[in-house]
Amino acid sequence: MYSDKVMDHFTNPRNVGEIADANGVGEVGNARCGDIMKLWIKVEEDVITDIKFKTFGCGAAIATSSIITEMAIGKTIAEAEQITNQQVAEELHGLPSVKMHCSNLAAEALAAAIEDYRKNATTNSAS
Amino acid sequence: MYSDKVMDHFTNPRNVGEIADANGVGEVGNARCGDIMKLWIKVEEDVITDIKFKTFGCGAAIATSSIITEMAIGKTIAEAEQITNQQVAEELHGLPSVKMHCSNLAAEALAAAIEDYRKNATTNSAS
Amino acid sequence: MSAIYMDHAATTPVRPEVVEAMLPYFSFEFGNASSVYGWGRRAHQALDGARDTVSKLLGAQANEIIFTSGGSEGANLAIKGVAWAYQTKGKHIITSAIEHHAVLDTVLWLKKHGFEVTILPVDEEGLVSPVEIEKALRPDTILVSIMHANNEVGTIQPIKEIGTIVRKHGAHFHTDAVQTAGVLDINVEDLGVDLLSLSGHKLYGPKGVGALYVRKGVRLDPLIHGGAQERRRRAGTENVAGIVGLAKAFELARVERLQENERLIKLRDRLIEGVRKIPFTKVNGSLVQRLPNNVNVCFQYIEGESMLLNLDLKGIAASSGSACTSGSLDPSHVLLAMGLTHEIAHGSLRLTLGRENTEAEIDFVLQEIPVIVERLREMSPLYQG
Amino acid sequence: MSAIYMDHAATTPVRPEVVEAMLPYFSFEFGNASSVYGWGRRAHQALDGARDTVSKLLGAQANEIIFTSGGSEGANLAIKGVAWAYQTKGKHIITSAIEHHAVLDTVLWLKKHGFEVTILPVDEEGLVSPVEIEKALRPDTILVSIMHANNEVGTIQPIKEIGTIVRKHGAHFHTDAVQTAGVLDINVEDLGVDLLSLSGHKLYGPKGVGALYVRKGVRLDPLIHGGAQERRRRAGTENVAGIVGLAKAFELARVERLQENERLIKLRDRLIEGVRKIPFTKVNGSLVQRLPNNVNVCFQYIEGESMLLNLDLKGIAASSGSACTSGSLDPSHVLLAMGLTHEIAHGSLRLTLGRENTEAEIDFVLQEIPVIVERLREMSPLYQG
Ligand SMILES: Cc1ncc(COP(=O)(O)O)c(C=O)c1O
Ligand SMILES: Cc1ncc(COP(=O)(O)O)c(C=O)c1O
Repeated sequence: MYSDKVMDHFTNPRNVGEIADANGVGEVGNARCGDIMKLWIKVEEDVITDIKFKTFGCGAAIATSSIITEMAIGKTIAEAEQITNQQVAEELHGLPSVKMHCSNLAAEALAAAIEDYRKNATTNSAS
Repeated sequence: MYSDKVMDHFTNPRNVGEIADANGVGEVGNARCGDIMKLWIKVEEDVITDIKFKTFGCGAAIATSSIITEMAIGKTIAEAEQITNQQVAEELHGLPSVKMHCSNLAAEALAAAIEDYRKNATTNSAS
Repeated sequence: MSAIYMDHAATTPVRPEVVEAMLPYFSFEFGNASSVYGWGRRAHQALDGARDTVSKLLGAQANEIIFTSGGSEGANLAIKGVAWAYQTKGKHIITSAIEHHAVLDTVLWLKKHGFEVTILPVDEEGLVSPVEIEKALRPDTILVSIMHANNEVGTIQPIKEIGTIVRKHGAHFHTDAVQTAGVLDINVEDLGVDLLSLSGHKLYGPKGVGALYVRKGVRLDPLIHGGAQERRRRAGTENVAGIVGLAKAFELARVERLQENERLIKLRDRLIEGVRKIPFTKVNGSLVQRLPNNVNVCFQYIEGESMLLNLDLKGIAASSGSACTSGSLDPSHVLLAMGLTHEIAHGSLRLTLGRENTEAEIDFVLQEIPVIVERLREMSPLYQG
Repeated sequence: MSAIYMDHAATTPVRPEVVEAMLPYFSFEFGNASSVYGWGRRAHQALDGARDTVSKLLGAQANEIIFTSGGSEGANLAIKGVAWAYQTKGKHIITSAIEHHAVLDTVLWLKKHGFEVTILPVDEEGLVSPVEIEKALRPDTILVSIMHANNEVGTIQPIKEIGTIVRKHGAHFHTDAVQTAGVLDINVEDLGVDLLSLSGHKLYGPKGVGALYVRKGVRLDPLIHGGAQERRRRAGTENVAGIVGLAKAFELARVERLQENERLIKLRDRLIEGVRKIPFTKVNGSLVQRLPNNVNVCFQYIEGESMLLNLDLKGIAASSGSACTSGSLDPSHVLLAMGLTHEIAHGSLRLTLGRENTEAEIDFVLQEIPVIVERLREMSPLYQG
């Protein structure tokens, strides 16, 4: 059902955890539909220098969370923002079609974290 | 499907043929429904001394025709008239239920032959 | 001579290679194809493989194949499925008088549920006329169902011509290919059909499994509701072993088709020539548009079942359209539709050949039949010697 | 430890004795049971034998058994069959919220076709209340369908009590006994049911075959129209090998039932006790009215499919009511009907034991599960360790 790459990221998820001093946090999904992803990012001079996740969800949800941390790290937030759910799926060598909609939320979680970072940045500079 | 007794009468039907000087002939059934029985009887002093049949029909039709010739021969016409389709079926150790209605006409053929005999007798005595 | 089986239109033995292919899926790879773990995934792979095979053999896509429990379910699903799904578009259905009961009884049931049904006649060879189809088509016709070849008399219908016409009128077209799958070349594009049903046990596969081709885009109301199997169009845990067997049998049949048909046609024609010599005998069906394995004749003045019983006593297995073998009161609706009288139709005999039949068997049968016919005719009040 | 199969509610391996019993009917005794000659008569005898066996095991008469292609077809035939046959008497149908989709989707389809449907709730153990049934019954109720035991949580319903009530009100009563046939004592007189469906592959028989009991006198519109098989209530060439296999498997299961249940209950309870020790864990279903082989638990804060994949990596085959394994967006409709929140329902795990499972396997599973649960919880944003 899942590609080897999905299973690799599912069994050895990269960057699980939280970042205590994260300057951006994004959370998408809800328990009702069975997938919740939370992403923490540390941004320094516009570059994502650290990223961690926690996910409640199926194999696809965990694997997409894991791989997006690898895709995003080292990128500028402008670059990272460009990542789409489709690219995440491609990077994993595809996902079962039933998983494309509800379990492939990683790009949205990242976008939410970046948005949070921007909001924080504005608030901080305003204070 | 058929009892051994049915198969015996089907494979070795008794009294097949016609009686040239029959004094009673009965025919029942029709080609449309696939079963036609014709019975010839020779009655002497109220007793059936000879009986023959020809049948167009399935295994049950042929077996019932055959066995009724054995059941009727030597009987008085009053006795022979009492033979029912049910008795014919019992004498054959039973018939498949689908065969009870359309292929079990032998008693009716015999009754028709006896009726014909009576009619002939009346006509003859009247003339 | 040991027993001779000449009723391959009724059913066929499962080929040993097919049993072999099925065996692992009973006790070892027994998983439910919907499960996520290894057993389940391997069962799913087996289904995928079988679906791929069957779809390729039909010139279709894998996701256009629905596995069923046989030809009857396939026809019911195709016809009721399209009828219920398209009832708001129209309620008119066209079929022919010589269809298998799985089609005829299904459209008659729909008639009770408010659909309108046109049952087209056939000519004396059992052929449906494309012109008649065209005449019967209406704006509210949603489905035409015409069988590929008839199971009793072996007449092959002009499906391609009919397909072109049906498509032009925007109706859907189902063909019952139970008797032709594995025998004739079937390509759903070429035939122009939207739905096509077939059955495993008619092509040396197992009983209780079949396939229905449904063209992409054709909506279909399920016949069996429940789980999400077969893309929600046929619920129920998939019969993995049976489906694998069906695919294997279909594949083998298609590979050997041409060579086997050539052999069968020779045997068939030898048999037809032989029985024809018996007086008062009529060969039924087209002699040209005919299945390679079908012989169907009527011997006047005798009834079919008594013929079959006598053949059985000689070790020959055959069939008849006799009322007595069908459970109905009328003889074969196919022969009647072809214009035969009841009386003659009752005396039909069908011999359908298969992989194991030999010329020696044909000759044995040709030696026995005249004796039996003569014997039964002598017993018949209709026969004037 | 080699692979451990703990998903017997999904499907079971065919027992070797059953395969053995089926084998002759593929290539040797391959006849069509409708045929009059030897091959046909022997196939018919095999069907008669199987019908006899199945009917006796249910306390029924042979002519009250219809062979089907499985549990889903059986439920569809029972429900649609009664609905169409009795629609002039009434159009109201009662069922419960925890039925298998083969029942639920069928009644919902009938609803689209003008029937009225009452879907009764269940309590937190998954039990249907006979009192609720009585309240829901109306003069125009033609059918009540309540499953014998639930396939997810293993709760056994008070069928006998319900049967008495339904009978009193003159409606017909169907029970889906797919999970109980061969496991519990089933006597249709005692249970007071008019229709009962079961499936071969759940009791160590083949997939693609099942049986439906229909009490004498109950009218039934066919689901599959066509030939005169199964006394005109289910058309299609009979799956002789499958039917023989079903009968054999059912018979073996019934003979070994008591002893095997005792063994399973011990294993089941050991497993339940073990998983219960994991914090934030809820055991689902009744602990008293429960199938001998069913364990169903929810581990809070984790999702079912990721649990299954991890178990699979350890060679353990299990199932979950997770949305991700059902193809729907919601988790198990059964757990939701029992009052669980979506969040908790997503984390369900079902382990269903069978003939080959051992205590050592239970212990291995009990060793692996806590590790997996802990690992997934640590990854979960919902868990505050
Ligand atoms: C309770 C219940 N009913 C019906 C079914 C359907 O049976 P089948 O898959 O044999 O069609 C199942 C299993 O899938 C079941 O567990
Ligand atoms: C032309 C045709 N259609 C449909 C069927 C029904 O197939 P099955 O018996 O596999 O349901 C048959 C055979 O019985 C057939 O010959």
